[in-house]
Amino acid sequence: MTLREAVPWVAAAYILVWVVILAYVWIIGRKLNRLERALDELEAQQQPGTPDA
Amino acid sequence: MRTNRHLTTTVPLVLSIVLVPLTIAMAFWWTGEDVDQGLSQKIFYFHVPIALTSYIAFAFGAFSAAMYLWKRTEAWDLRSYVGVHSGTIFGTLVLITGPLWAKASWGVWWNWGDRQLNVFLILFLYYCAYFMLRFSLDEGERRRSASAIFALLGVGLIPMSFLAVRVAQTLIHPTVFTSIGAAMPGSFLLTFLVGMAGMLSLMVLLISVELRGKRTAARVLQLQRSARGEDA
Amino acid sequence: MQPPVITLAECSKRFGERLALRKATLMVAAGETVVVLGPNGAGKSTLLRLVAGLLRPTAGSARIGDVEAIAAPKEVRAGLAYAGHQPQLYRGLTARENIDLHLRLHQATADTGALLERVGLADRADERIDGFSRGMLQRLALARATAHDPVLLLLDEPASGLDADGRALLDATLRAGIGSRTQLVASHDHDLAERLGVRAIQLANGGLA
Amino acid sequence: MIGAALTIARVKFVLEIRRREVIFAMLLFLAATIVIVRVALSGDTGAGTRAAAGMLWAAVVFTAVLGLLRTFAAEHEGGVIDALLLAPIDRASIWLGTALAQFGFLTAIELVAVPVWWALFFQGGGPSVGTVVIALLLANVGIALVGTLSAALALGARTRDVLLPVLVLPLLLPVVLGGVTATYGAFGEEVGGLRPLGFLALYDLVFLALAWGTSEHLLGD
Repeated sequence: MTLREAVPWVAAAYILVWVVILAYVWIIGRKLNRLERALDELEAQQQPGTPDA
Repeated sequence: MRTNRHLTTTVPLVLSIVLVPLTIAMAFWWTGEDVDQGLSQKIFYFHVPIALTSYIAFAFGAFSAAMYLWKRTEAWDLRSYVGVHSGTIFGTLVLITGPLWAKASWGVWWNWGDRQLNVFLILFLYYCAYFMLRFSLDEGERRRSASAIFALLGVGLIPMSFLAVRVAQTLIHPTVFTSIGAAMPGSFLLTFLVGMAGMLSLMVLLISVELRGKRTAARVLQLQRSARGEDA
Repeated sequence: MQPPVITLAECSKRFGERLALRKATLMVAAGETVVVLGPNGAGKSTLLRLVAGLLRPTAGSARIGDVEAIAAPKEVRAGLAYAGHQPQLYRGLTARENIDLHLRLHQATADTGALLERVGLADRADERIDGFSRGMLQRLALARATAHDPVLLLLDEPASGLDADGRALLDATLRAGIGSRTQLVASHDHDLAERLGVRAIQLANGGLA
Repeated sequence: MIGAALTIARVKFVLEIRRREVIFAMLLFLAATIVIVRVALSGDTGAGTRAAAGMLWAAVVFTAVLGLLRTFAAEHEGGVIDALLLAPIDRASIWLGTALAQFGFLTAIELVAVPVWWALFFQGGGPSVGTVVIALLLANVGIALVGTLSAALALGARTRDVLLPVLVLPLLLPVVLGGVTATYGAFGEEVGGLRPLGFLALYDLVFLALAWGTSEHLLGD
């Protein structure tokens, strides 16, 4: 395999690394969104009923 | 607060989704073949931007630390912590891509001649100590102040490490290797800049996501405490 | 009327998961003496250290006069004295050297011999204090705290370890301060306030009753 | 400001002269380190000059860290930190006074240890003394400034004795690099003339400024 032919493989390797990073961030982001929505509801419930200290 | 939550995450996300593959495409199909290093030179478009991004992240960490010492709000402490954290992540990437490149180009895992790498070796040890310090102090004011001071010291250490390695350069490895130079042909420079933009948007993305994660954790803690009737 | 010397406004302090002080509100006027009572772990020491400016409040504020205690400038600290559980003395120095060091740091002049005499340590003045008993260290700490004639005196369980005439000495010191300096004393001695004829406040589980 | 720093430094010297344990421990540690490394590399004397320089600086840095572990020991033992924080002095003078004392201890030890190092490695024709001494003095300033700050940062932690070396050694890497290079220069190698010494001086200035600026927040909450 000459250098020229290797180009697509090496490029593919780079893209693969990038996809892995992206997937990681995407999953974290989605989990975060879910958590933040749940928190919004919890805080909404919390506000009106002020806890008795 | 809710509206700009998406902005600070989705904007860098879209940017990096576009820019990073673009850098790969440009690096491999647009820039000419580097005469002596061949394919291994391609990592340059990532290795150097990652290194510069790491410096920027540490600078952001130090700036937030200074702001914490002044404003004393937990938000600035969190930003400083996340800034240093993402700086360390990129620093680790530098310490991975560096040897890869050195092995591919010169057959040696650690190229002492490369000043950039040696500086990162020092910084890596230093900023790992930041987390050691942070986790050995109990949560509270004392930990935030100590972490802030340590992050601020980094501002001194980065230039000093660079100078120290340069001063010691004449002895460790006489052949000086310069990879960065404005004399790069147009296509190289443009690809490098796109790569730089890509890495910066990735950094902003990482910081934004991690900050949101830490804030969510803080809000959960706050809710638990107010449920127990302690709202301080 | 000057502003109250000590002002705690909804002041809380958290150590990790433990809320040591909950929204404490307290005002002590200039020249007034207040005794803080409460079981162990009620937050007495935390309250005193917040007032002294050694701890930064997690919420609310702790002020001396019109400045935040944690950021009190040198001038305010010059008139402040805090004696806590630890003697705050160099064990390698003698009693006299410790007092002289304290006076030098406070740019104050006083007759060290007389100070040591008053707390009954004159005969041990030039001995290194790592041989001192708990009570003797407590007496020396009292001498150190009053050496620079402070306007605000904070004492955290000063009677612990003192013998009979040690406690008499403490009462005399506090009595001498009534009306002339502001004093806040954390104590387990329930009738101290009555003896001195001053206000007492009760701390329980981090909250002011 | 300086008065308070001198007062604190004086206390530390008085304490040290009375107990003398730290100074002797550091001295023995330095000598032992040099001898151990010397024996370990006893084979070739050819590359001796560079190895000798490396040994000296490695021994100096590790001895300094040993000394730094004791920096605030007396204060911590007697609870004196509170008293210093509440005294009407600049918080910076607590750090500066302690750093002054550390500088004194380290220099005192090197006064004894460097001749030992000299005799051990060079029967004659050693490096030019002036450069080595200047390099050591400049390095001692940097080590004292940064070391005292790190000791104060680590003070709040239970694992203080383990944490301190981890905090301070990366900070001292540039000092070692500069110092070793300066010592090579003393052997006559081409190191760009006074650049290493200039670097050490710059290091001291940079960290003096940074440490002084942040020392206000150093010990308290």
